[in-house]
This record gives sequence, C-alpha cells and structure tokens, in this order.
Amino acid sequence: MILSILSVFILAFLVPLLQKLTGNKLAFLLSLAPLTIFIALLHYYLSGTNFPISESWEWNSYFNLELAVYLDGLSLLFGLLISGIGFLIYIYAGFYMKDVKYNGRFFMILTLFMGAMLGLVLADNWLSILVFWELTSITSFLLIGHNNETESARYAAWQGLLVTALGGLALLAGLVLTGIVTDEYTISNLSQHHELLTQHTLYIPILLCVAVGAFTKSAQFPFHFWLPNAMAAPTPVSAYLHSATMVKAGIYFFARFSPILGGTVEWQILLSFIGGITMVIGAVMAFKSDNIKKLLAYSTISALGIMTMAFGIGTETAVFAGTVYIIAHALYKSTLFMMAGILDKQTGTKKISEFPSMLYKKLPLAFGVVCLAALSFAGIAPFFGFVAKELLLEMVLHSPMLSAVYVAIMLIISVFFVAILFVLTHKAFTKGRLDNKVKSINKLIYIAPAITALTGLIFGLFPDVLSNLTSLASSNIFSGFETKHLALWHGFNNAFNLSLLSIMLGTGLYFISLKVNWKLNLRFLKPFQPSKIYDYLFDGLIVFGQWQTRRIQTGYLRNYAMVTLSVILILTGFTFFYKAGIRINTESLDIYIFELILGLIVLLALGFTLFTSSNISALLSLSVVGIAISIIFMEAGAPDLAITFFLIDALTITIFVLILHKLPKKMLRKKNFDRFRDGFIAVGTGLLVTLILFSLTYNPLNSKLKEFYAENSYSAAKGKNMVNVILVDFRVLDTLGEICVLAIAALGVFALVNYTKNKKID
Amino acid sequence: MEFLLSILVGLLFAAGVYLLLHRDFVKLVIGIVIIGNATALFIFVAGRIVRENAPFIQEDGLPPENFADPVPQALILTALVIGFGIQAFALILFKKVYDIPKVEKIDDLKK
Amino acid sequence: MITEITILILVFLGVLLMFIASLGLFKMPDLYTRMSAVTKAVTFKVGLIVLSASIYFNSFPVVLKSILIIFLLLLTTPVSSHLLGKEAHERKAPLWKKTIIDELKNKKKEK
Amino acid sequence: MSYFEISLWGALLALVVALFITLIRFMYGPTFMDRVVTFDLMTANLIGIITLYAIVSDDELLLDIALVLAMIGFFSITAFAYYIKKRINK
Amino acid sequence: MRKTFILHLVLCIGISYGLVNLLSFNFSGLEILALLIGVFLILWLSCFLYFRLYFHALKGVLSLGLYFLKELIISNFRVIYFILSPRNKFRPAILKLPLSLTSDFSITLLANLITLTPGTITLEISDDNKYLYFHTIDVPEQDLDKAKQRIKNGFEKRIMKIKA
Amino acid sequence: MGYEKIIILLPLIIPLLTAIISLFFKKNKIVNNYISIVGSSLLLLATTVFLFPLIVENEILTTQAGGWEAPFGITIVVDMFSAMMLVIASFVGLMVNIYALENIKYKKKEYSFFVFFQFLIMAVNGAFLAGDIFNLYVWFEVMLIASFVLLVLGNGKKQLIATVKYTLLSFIASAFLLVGVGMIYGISGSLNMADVAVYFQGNPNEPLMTVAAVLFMLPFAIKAALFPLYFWLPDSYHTPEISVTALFSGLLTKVGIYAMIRCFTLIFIHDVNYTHTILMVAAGFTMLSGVFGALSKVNMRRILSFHIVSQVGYMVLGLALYTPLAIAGAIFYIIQHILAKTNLFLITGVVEKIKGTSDLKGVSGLYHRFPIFSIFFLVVALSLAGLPPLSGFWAKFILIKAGFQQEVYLMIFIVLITGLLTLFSMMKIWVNAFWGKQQKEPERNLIKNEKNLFKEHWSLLMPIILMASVTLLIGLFSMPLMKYATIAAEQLMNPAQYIEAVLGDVN
Amino acid sequence: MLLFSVFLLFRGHNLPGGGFIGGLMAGAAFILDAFAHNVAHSLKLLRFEPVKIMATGLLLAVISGFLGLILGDGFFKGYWLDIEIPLIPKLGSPFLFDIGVYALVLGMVLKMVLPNLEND
Ligand code: NA
Ligand code: NA
Repeated sequence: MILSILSVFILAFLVPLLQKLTGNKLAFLLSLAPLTIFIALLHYYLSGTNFPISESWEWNSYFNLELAVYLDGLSLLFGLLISGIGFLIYIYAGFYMKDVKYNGRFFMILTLFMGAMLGLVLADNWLSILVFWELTSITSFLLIGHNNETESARYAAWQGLLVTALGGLALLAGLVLTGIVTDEYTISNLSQHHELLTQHTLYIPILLCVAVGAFTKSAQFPFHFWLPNAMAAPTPVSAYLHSATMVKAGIYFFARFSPILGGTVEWQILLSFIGGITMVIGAVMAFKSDNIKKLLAYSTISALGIMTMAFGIGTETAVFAGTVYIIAHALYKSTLFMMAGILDKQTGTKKISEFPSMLYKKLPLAFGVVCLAALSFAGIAPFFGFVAKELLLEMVLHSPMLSAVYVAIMLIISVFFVAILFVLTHKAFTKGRLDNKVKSINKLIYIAPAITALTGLIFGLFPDVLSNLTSLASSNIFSGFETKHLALWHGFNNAFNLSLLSIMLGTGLYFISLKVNWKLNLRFLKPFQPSKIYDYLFDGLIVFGQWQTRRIQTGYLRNYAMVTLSVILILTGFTFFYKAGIRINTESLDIYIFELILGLIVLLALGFTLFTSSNISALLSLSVVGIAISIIFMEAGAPDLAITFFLIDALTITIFVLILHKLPKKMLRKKNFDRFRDGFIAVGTGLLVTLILFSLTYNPLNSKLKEFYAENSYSAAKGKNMVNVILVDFRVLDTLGEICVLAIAALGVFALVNYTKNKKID
Repeated sequence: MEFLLSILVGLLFAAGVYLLLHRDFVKLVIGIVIIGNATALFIFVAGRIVRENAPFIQEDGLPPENFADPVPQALILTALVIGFGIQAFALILFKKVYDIPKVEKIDDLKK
Repeated sequence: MITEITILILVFLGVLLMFIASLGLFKMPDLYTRMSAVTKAVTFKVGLIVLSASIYFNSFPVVLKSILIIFLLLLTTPVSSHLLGKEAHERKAPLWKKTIIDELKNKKKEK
Repeated sequence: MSYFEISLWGALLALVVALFITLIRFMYGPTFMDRVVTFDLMTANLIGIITLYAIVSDDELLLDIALVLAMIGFFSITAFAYYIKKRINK
Repeated sequence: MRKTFILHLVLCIGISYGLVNLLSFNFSGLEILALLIGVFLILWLSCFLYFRLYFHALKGVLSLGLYFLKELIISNFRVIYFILSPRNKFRPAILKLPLSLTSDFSITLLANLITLTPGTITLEISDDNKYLYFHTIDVPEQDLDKAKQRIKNGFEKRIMKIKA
Repeated sequence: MGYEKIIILLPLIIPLLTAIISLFFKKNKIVNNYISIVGSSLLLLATTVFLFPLIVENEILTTQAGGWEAPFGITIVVDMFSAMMLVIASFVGLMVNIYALENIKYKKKEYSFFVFFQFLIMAVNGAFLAGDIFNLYVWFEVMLIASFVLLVLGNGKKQLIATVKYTLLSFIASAFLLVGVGMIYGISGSLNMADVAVYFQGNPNEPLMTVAAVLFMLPFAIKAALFPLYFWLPDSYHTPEISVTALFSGLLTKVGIYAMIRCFTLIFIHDVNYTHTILMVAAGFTMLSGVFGALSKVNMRRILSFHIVSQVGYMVLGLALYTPLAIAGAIFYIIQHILAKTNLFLITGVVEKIKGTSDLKGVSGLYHRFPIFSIFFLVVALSLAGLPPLSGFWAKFILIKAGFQQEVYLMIFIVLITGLLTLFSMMKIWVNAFWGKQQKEPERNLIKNEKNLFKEHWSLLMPIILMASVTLLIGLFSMPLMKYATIAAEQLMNPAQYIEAVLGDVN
Repeated sequence: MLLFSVFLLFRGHNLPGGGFIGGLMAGAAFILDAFAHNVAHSLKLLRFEPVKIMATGLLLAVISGFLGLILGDGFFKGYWLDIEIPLIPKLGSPFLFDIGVYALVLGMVLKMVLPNLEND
C-alpha cells in the first residue's frame, strides 16, 4: 500500500517521458493509475477484509516520522472518492486540456497532487500527514497557477498557498503540542489519549491549532476567500479540488480528530459556529454570483461549512449525516464543475448572464447532466443529495444544544441551494443573450460528468448500497457507532417538512430575485471582508517591512557604526554594572612620574589627533601616540613589542601618507549635535573599558602558561626569546594565520590599486 | 602602572570610537588605527604588567626573576600584525572610494 | 666610580642640551632657525647619551650598536632636513622678519 | 638606590619633560612643517630616553629599540617630506 | 647592478652571521678580527655602491671628520647661546654659495655636512650644480661673504682634498 | 595514531597549499583554473572520506600544533559538530568553485581570485578546527580579510561602498572580540578553550566572566548578522560576483554562529539564564526583522540576503534554548541552510545571466522556457521556507518542538510567522520571476534556452543540480543528518567530554 | 638596513627580533630606495617578483610545519639540527618558519607600498 502511494509519485516523475511516448493519449494512460487504486480499494472493501489495515515503515525515528498507512472506513471512503473521481477527472481532462500549452507539466503536477491527497488520507503518522498536507498545498499552488501568464491566476495561487500554508503552520504547532502532551505520533493510537488531551491545559491551543489548519484548507470563515479565487485554475483542477480532494482534506481532519479532540463543548462551539457562518456566507455569495465557476466555488464553501458543522455537532446522527453528505457533495460538485468547463468551452464565457439564450435547445445533453447534478445539489428526491439533506435536517433537529439555531441556518441554506438550482438550470439554460452560437466539442468529454451525475441518481435511488461504507466510516469517527441504513424515504417527518418548505421558499427567492433588482447594500462591510483584510495584511506587511528596513538599513555607515557601538556599550555596560561592579586594586596605583608624563603625552597627542583640523598633522601626532605607547611597552618588559609597534606604526603611516596627498584636503567637522552624541558614546566606551580593566586587574593572574614557557622555551624549544619562541613554536599556528592575513592584504591592496588603474570607477 | 594604563586604554578607546563616528574618511582610518592600538594595550594590561624584566632566558638558561608574561606579548604581536594588514587594506580601500565621483565624506556612501 | 661619574657627566650634558633644544623650539622665530638650531643638534646630543651607554655596558656589541645609531643619525638627518628645508622654502614658509637676505628667492625671481 | 641610579632617573625624567615640552610645541604648530621638525626632535629625544632607560634597567637589549627607532624615525620623516613634495606639485 | 646587489646580499648575510655570533656569545680575538674584516667589507661595499669613495683618500676623510666634529661642537654651543640669550641677537639669511666642487657625490656630501652642522641647512642645489643655497642662523657681523667663505674654506676645501 | 593527526590537519593544509601553488602560477590560465578545483575536490575528499568516518568512530579527536601539550600549545579539535561543518564547508566550497569557473571573469582570476578563495576556505576550516580562542580570532581575521578582498575584487562602485561598510563593522567586531580574548586571558590565564572552560566552571564566582561572555557574544553577533547588528550584510551581499555572494552566504555568517555555539556551550555556561536569554531575545528580533527586510525588497539578491539574517535567528534560537534537541535543531538548520542558501544565490546568478538582472521587475516568465531549472529553484526555495518534507522543515520542526518543551511560546509564534513570511517572499520570487509573461530577452543574453543551459553552461548548472539534490535527499532521508546532529548536540551539551579529549583526565 | 634586517631575523630566536621585524626592516629599506630613486629601480634591485617572494615565504612556513607531519610527530613540531655551524644560529624548523615569515613580510611590504608609489 505504501508502495502504491509511492508509485503514484514515481509515475508523476515519469510523466515527461510518457508524454513523449503517448502524446495526446497521456491523460488516459495516467487515468489507469487512479482506476487501479480505486479497484484495489474497492476490492479490499468488498472482499470483506477486516478493517483497519495498517502498514508502516520507519522513515526517521528522531522525529517519530513513519510512513504509516492506516486503512479504516474513513480513509477508505476518502480514498475511494479521490481515486474514483480522480479517474474521471483524468478522462475529462484528457479531452479538456488537449490543446492547452504545457499540459505535460499539468498532468505531472496533477498526478503528484493526487498522490499527495491519497497519502494524506491514508497516512497514520502525524508528521507524514503534515508532509502530504503541505504537498497538496504546493501542488495545488502550481495547479491553480497553471495559467500563470494572467495576473489573476498568479494572485489566486499565491493567496491559496499563503492561506493554506498558514494553516499548515498551525497544524505543525498543534502536532508538536500533541506530541509533547501524549508522546504519541500515530494518529490511530491517539484516540486512546482522548481524556488526557481534552483535560490538559494545552487542550485549547491544540484544538485551535488543528482547527485553524483544517479551516484554512477547507475554506472556512474567515479563511474562505482563497477558494473562489482558486477557480483561476484549469477547470479539471477546480472540479477535483472542490469535489473530492483539497478542500475535503480539512473535513477529513475534523472527522479524524473527532474521537481524539472532539466531544467537548469547545469543539462543538468552535466548529459549528464557524461552520454555520461559513455556510451562510457561502450560500449568499453563491447565489449572488454570475460567474458560474465562482458560484460553484461559493457553494462549495457553503457545503464545507455544512460538513464542518456536522462534525462539530458530533452526535451519532450528525457524524453519519456529514459522512453521507461528503459523498453526495463530491458527486454533484464534480459534475457541475466539469459541466461549467464544458459550457465555458462551448459558449466562450463563464458568465451565466452571457450564456446564449435557450441554451437547453442547443446543448440538450449538457442541460440534462447539469439538471441531474443540480437537483442533487438542491436536495431534491430521488437524488442522493436528497438522502444527505434529509439526514442533515435530522441532525439539526436532534442536536443536543442550540437546535433552533442550527435549524434556522440549515433552512436558510436549503432555501438558497434551491434558488441556486434555478440559477443553474433555469437562468443558465433559458435566459441570456440572443443568437449566440455555440462551438462544437468532442461529445466524449461528457462521459465523465455524466457518470458522476448518474451515480448521484443511482445512489439516490438505491442509497442502501452505501450504508455499509458510510457506517464503517462513521464508526471511525464516532466511537460506538451502530450501523445505520440509508433510505430514500423516511416518511413525512419534520425533516421532510422542512425540506418541502425550503423548496418552496427557494423557488420564491429565485423568481423574486429575477424580478426585483435586489441589491443588498453591504458596501460598508467591504473593508471588513476577510479577502480585504488579506489584502491589507499583504500590503501592510510589505509597507511595514519597508518602513523598518528604511529605519534600520539607512545606508549611512555612521549610523551603523553608531548603533553597533551603542549596542556594545549598553549591553556590556549593563552586564558590567549588573554582574560585576567596580573594584580597584590599590597596589596598581604606584606610578612613576615619568610614566605619568608619558601618559600625559599620549593624552595630549591623542587630543591633538582628535581635534586638529589638518589631516596630516593628525597623522603626525598619531605617530607620536604610537611612539609613546611603544616606550610604555619597552618600559614594561616588552622590547619586541616596542620594536614591532614602531615599525608597524611607521609603515601604516607611510602608506597613509602615500595616499593622503591624493585625497581632498578639505577637512570635515562634526556637527554640534553629532559631537555631543558621539562624545557620549566615546566617553562611555572609554570609561567602561577602563573600569573593566580596573576590575580585571584586581586579582593577580596565575598564568601557568608563563611558567611553562619559561621552563621550556630554552630547554625544549631552543630559544631564549620567549616571545619569539611562542610565535614560531608554541603558537606557530597563529603566526601562520597572521602571515596569511598579510599575504591576502598585500595581494588585495595590489588588486585594489591596479584593477581599475586607468579607468574611472563608476 | 596598571591603573595608569587602564585609564590610557580607556582614553584610546574613547578617542578611537569618537573618530570611528566621524564623517571624514581620514579620521575614520585614524580611528581604526587608534582602536587597534587600544586593543593591543588592553591585552597588555589584562595580562598584568611587570615592570622589571623582559621575558628572555638568561645566559644560565634560566628565566630572570620577575619577568613579564610573554603570552600577552605574543598575542599582541600577532594581533598588531593582523591589524596592520587590515589597516593597510582599509586605507587603500578608502582611497579608492574617493575615486568614486561625488564621494567625499562617509555620508556620501548611502547605497 | 670614575666611570659612573663620566657617564653621569655625559648624560647630564646630553640631557641638558636636549632640554635646551626643546626650549629652543619656543625661542626660535621661524621654521628655518628652529630647524637649524634645534633639530640638527640632536646628533650631538643623542651621541653623548649613546656614548655614555657604551661606556656603561662596556661591551663590544653595545659599542657597535652605539656607532650604528650615531652613524644612522648622521646619515639620515641631513637627508630629511634637507628635504624639509627645501619644501618649506618652496611652500614659502615665512622667514623671520630680521632675516637679512633670501638669495634663493632672488634666484627664483630671476627665472 | 644609589646616587647613580637616582641621578639617571632624574635625567630620564628631565628628558621626558623635555619631550613633553616638545609635544606642546608640536601642538602649537602652526604649520605642518613645524610639526615635522618638532617630530624629528621628539624622535631623537626618544632615542635618548631609550638609551638612558637601557642604562637604568641595565638591559643592553633595549639599545636595539633605539637603533630601530633611529631608522624608523628617518623613514617617517622621509614619508612626510614626500607628502609635502607631492602636495606642492599638485 | 644585479650582480653587485647579489654580492652585497651574500656578504651581508655572511657578515651578519658573524655579528650574530659576536653579539650572542662570548667572543674571542679571532672573531673580533672576523668582525673587523666584516665591518671593513661593509664599509667598502657601501662606499663602492653609494659613495664611490676610495680608500686611498682615507687621510682626507679623517681630516674632514675631525673638522666636522669640531664644527659640530662649536656650532652647537653657538646655537645654545642663541637659545639661552634673552633676546634674539642673531641675524639669519639664505645664502647662495658658488661651488668649486663638480662631482655629484662631493656636492651631496657637502650639502649633507652643511645640514648636519647646527645653524645651517642646505636648501637647494641649482640644476647646473654651480650653486648651493643654504640657510644660516647667524651671519656674523652681517657679512655675507665671510659666512660663505667660512664654508668654502672649511668643508669644501677638505672635500676637494679627498678628491685629489 | 599518526595518520589521524595528518587527516585532522588536511582541511587547513590543502587549501593553503592550493593557494600557494596558484600564487606561483598566477598568470597561467589553465593552472589557475584547475588547481583550485583540484584543491577543493581533494578537500572534500579529505573531509568526507577520511575525516568524517574518523570522527564517527572516535567522537572527538585532537592534535597539538608543534606537539606542545594542551593548554600550552594550540589545540586543534574536531568533534562531530566541527566535522559536520567541515564536510559541508568543503562541499559548498567545491560547488562554488565549479560555478566560479564560468562566473568569474578571467581578469579577476588573474588578480588571484582563487587564492583568496582558498584562503577563505582555509580560514573557515581553521575556525572550525580551533580549540583555542586566540587561534579562533586569528582565523576569523584571515577569513575577514579574504572576504574583504573577494568582496571588492573588481573595484565596482557598489562593491567599494559595500566593502567600506563591511570592513568598518567587521573591524569593530574584531576589535571587541580581541578585547574579549584579552579579558579571558586576564581572568583565567589561559587561552585553550577547554582549559578556560575548566577555569570558568571551577570559579563560578568570578564576576567578570559574564562581561567576557557578552564581549564575546557581541562580535560573534556582528559576524553572524544578528539583530540589531546585521547592517553590513544586506548592504553588501548584492554587490560582488554571485559566486562570492554565494560563498559568503553559505559560510561567513555560519562561522559566526559556529563560534557562538562553540563558546556558549563550552565556555560561557556559568550564567545561562542571563546570556542565553539575551541570545533568545536577539534571535526573535533577528528572525522578524530579517524577514520583514526581505518583504520590502524586490531584488532577488537582496531578498535572499535579508533571509540570511532571518534564518540566522533560527540558529541562534536553537542555541538560546540550550537543550540537546534545540542545539541539534540548530545544527541541522545550519547545514541545510548553507546548502539551500548558497544554491539559491547560484540560481540567482543564472537568472542574472539569462536576464541581465536579478531585479524582479525585470525578470518574468522563466518557468516557461526553463522548467527544470525553475523546479530546482522551487525545491530549494521551499526547503528554505520550511515546507515538508524538505530539509528546512525538519530543522524548523525540531526548533519548534524544543521551544514547546521550554515553553517559550512567543518564540514559537515568531518562528511560525517567520516561516510563513519566508514562504511569502520565496513565492514572491517565484510568482514574479518564474511565472508571468515571457519577455523579450536582452541582447546580451547568453543562455537561450534550457538545452543551451544544460549543454554549454554545465559548470553553472552542475553545482545547482548537485546541491539541490542534496537538499532534497536531506529532506527525504533526514535520518543520518539528524543522527549526527544529535550526536554533535550531545557532545556540545556535555562539555566534560570535550575537555577530557583536549586536556586528558583533568580531575 | 638590509643587513640589519637579516641580523634581526637571525637573532630573533634568542633576542628581540625575528622574521616579522626583520622582514619589515628589509621592506623599509626597499621603500627608502624607491623614495630615493623610483619604483622600477627598487624592483630591479629586488630581482624577484614580490608575489613570488611571498609565495615562497608561505611555502617555507608550511614546509616547516610539514616536517613534523612527515616525521610523524604532528604539525609544526620543532626540529633542530644538532650540528652547530659557527656564524649561523641554530638551524631548525621554527627557524625555517621564521625565514618564511621574513620572506613573506618583505614581499608583502613591497606589494603593498610600491604600487602606491608607482602610479603618480
Ligand atoms: Na558581506
Ligand atoms: Na516580474
């Protein structure tokens, strides 16, 4: 099983090669992969294997990372959806993408995406889930941005990626936290820690992290805005993303985590609240949309809200309803999207209002398929959507808390869905512009949507076929779930009544909206729309970045130096006074007069260097400083040092003098404020250094090095000058480095001088 | 002696830092030189000071009494030489920078 | 004893002269007089001190070094002061008002 | 300390004071050339100081420093003279 | 030139070996002799390279040296007198000295000696090597010629002698 | 035992000899080019084949320069951390070297480009090997001067200006580092790291130790480009030849980090609460400030430069958390970051070669004609942004885990936000430069299409491909690297082991 | 001056001096020559390219380090010849190193200073 997932990835990398071999038939060849998986999964299911099946292969034990596959009802359900619909999508795309540029890349990424999705639902290890999770993000990024020459595709892809990546990060945090609380990284074992987790102080953070992760992926409020934009993707991708894959990942997550984190008030409130808001927003926006893909996208958001709410409510019925609705939604939504693509190709527009009038006459087949799916979408009998909707109404009616609110929301949604049904059928296929021709298209492209639509009808007529599968899945979500049977007809119960009511209200809503130019003025809300907030954030971050970079990276060297020196001064100074404090060794106070005068000389010459207005004089007095210091060295028993000091000083100054006459003579002075500020830093640094030295020399130093060198420099190293012996023997490596510096400096100076010798620098 | 030198090191540091913050290239380089000298003296003082004898082995193969610690001296020598390399490079570099049109002071180096 | 006194005399003479030279720096009115009166005299003064050193140590190497020092001073001072004097004149360093005549300037005028 | 040492220390002190005086003159300037001249004197003065110190501390090795200083002093002066020359030619 | 340089270098190395031994260890008479030879070689070499001074002029050199020493001391005290006297009684001047010397070397030598003597500095030598301009701190009795003559009879004459 | 000593020293000797030989043959075109390649390859061979297995086997190896026993002579120490750094540095060195064959103009080579290059490698290796604080300082200086020259080689106006800034700020760092070294000697009377560590642990009441720690921390922080001391980096990395930038980005700041980790796990552990808290605060600001800087830029090089800053923050965070896991994370991060960041700069170089600029406004649509090349960018960029299963993710993951264990939630928040914003700007590059409309190529375009890129510019492409593959491999098979990082971290957290290896049995 | 520099080099191991100081003095000598004459003159006097001198210096230094490696005692192990040749300081690898330093510093000074003198 692990191998089957891996083989999908390998297949993806073979795509360029296959494309060369097969050319236009590529998609059909590739479709064999999902088909095989579908059949394999189906075989598992039908052959009565005992679920769950698990397999694992250690990937990295340091991270508790395993490539573990866990096939239970839930993952089986999702796996079947992904592979089944995936198969159809390939077929569809085979026709749809025939003449599109770079379709080789497209199929490669699509295959990767499918592999990642499969991996995600089958994986049983926290980390490997995350791996696949992010892989779906990035592949969907590439898919959405396939038409990247248009601005909108780039924008949408980027947005989608950022939002889902945000979720990924939240998920990562949640993952690590769960790992820390339970020390368990296998998802299927995590439900054993349900109590530990839900009673832990970190429960709320974990819940929030996981929820935010899932919310972003399945486009829940306030992260829903990326999904409508994502329709910039080629239509097969939209169909796949919206129906069975990407957005369902979040739902899958809620299902998976119901037994782990669910069952608490927090869980219920968070999920159902967010789900509810999302449902309503999605439905309203969908109804208002004219662009058919946008309409479908918003309806997806709404549907996802429904599922979120279902798993939020978390009762036995709710779980079951949610599970069933996943299948129903996958079937009708993939159909509708595929049809949207076909209509787009044939009419040349995505706008419903611009479709040719009386389209149903020109494209009867299309009309038929859309009707089949749309009826399921609106929950009309005898389609599978109806079965699902009945269960959902059942769920809200029997919700343990806030039942009335749920019912109201559910009703609103149903009303809007019915209205949208009319938009998709009546408005799209009868109204529109006059005398517009449609392009002809290979009729085989209808195969895929027709299959999904018909499947919806078949499942609607014989829902019991799915009873086992959905019950199995639900039992993995809700522990102690008892097998339920699906039926088309439950009798005239409250659910059915509500359903009827919604059909009536929805029909009314649609026809009223046709007559009345019904504009809700919500403009004042615009700035608060999440998509706007995303834009503000996007721009705001950049503006903030620019601001802080302007402040920090001013380009002025003097500022840099000042900040650097100030930081050094402040931090060191603080540490010194906080940790060490001042102490002075009184023995060090014995000073010879002539030392004092030497000190004074240094002081004066230094001051002169500091304040003279002539550069060359400053240099000269610098030599005085140097010589005076070397006298001090000499006096303190360091003749080598004294000589070297002379020499280096003289050489530096020589080089300085050599170039000085080429520099402008003008001498710049500091501004008054600068003087004050720089003086402050300078005096501070000087003072600090002095105090540190006072403190440092408070105690005598017992250097064992000194004694060792004294003993060994003549006897073992054959030299009487200990300093030189240290340089060329004891610490010869330092000297090696030192001469390297000299060599580099010399070559560097040479290059500096000669590289652009007779050229102006520009 | 250590007392005096500590103050001297502080002075050198103060002067060096003050010059490092200058708008004039030449002063900047002088600042670099002074800081270099200051750090050398710092190590010297940190290694404690012995006024009496240089660290040479005498004729009899024994060190003199109360001789200066050779280690800081060796360190300073290395550091000084390295510093020289860097100072020399910096000097020529600054000279080259003057060759850039319209660059006369440090503040002209923006971007 | 006698050596010590000799040394002291030499040293004091040298130091005294040096001290006077320093004073001369203040006394002399213009650059040229300062140069000739003061700086050039150093060879002699330093020579005295160095001589005393070679007497004190009374060893051949020291004598050699002393000779070298003096030799170096003899060799180098004229070169540098010649250079300085020449440049000073070309830069028209002011002459003391009581200077009698400047024949070099006259020459240049002729040109 | 013997009178010999004391008087040598005294001489040393006097030299340092002389150096100090020279330095003041150095700072007074007023032209760069004056400073070079005083610098020259200071170098010589320092040679004296080193030599004296060598006697005081009875360490003939210190004379080497004087020797180096004698050379280097010349070196510096030449460099500065070079500078002046270049400046004039400009 | 190269050859002489290499020779010079080799000799320098050789001689300095000797110096090292002398300076670092006890020395015997033989080694002193070696040293003397070394010094002799250095001097000879330096002269050969830089001064073109020949050995047969040693006597002239000695006389010049002694004279220089004398001048050095005398003028030193003269200058000290000027410094210590409360008022500046001296009268400086920049003088032009016509030269009898012709060779580059001897003119340089003269210029250097003048500079070395306290109280006088050579400022410039004219391009045609005929005149030497020097600054003197005091022209005795304000007699310019006498001042010039002093140098002509002192240093220049002795240098000429060496040449001869 | 003898040959081990030689092997430890090879990372120093090989570059040095290479540099010397190329100095002798400066003017010879062929020798100039290939001696350096040979040297770098030998170095890689030496570190991976000989040195690394030796360390895996023996844990910590030491040798004494000159044969003088430990606190007296200079110790050269290789533990797992330094061995890993040596391997990665030599790998990156070879890659950049190959890249430089085409990237660096002949004239620059004539002005000893490869000599400086080899010296830089040598210095970096020296810093990794140093077991003596002053020796560390020396190698730092060699590295600095070599980097100055490499930065300015060619004398471009921008280069000169950048070098002035870099030089001055580095100088300040060096000066205070030296002051720190002086203090250490003044306190402990020793320079050998292990010996100093023994002293510091034996005299916990010495009040100046923390001051010395701070004095060490600040220069390292400048060199590692930590907030608020990172000015030099973004102002200089966009100016030199891309090979140079790539090399710098891979190695320079990392040496700062290395030194910091070394010193703050071995020597300055007497006051962890104080020092490591400072580090943590700095790390937080660094991450954010760097990433915001990157957000504000529209030039690939500049964006990447700011990201170096930001990611240095991660590494320091690992140190600041001061647990074995966190330090392992930091090490993992360093290794993968060196690979990814160097490679990104190399890729930028190819972009510059194609489009004549790395400014996002002037580049677009690369994905259309250079798909494979683009995918390499994507892989590396995503790795840098920390997307699983790429290498950057694992590093981030460990740090987050360590952070949660230490309960520094604010830091984790910053890490996450920084990760997101990093992805943001990596994708900014992707969206703007690789996606978008194809433009007309500039006249001087040297690379026409991907075939051309693969055939005629292999020396540019080969390092990119190799490094991207390694990045990918580290991501997919993170086990070995994590294993060694863990060993390294355990060694670092257990200084006694290091001390014993250097000084022998102390007690 | 050259002489003195070599002298300083040789005695360095026992008395103040050493390769660095010696090299600097030698370099100073050549610079003085360049002041007095011109750069070409001193380069001619030098006979070798400064770069080659530097490279040789580095090489000598490394070789002195290698001795130890080859003989199996570790890098930079000091070796001394037992024979004492009069007039020459004790020969040994650290001394070789010092000569390397001398050559390098000499080359360095020339490389650094002469180009600056040259171009005006
Ligand atoms: Na840089
Ligand atoms: Na663009």
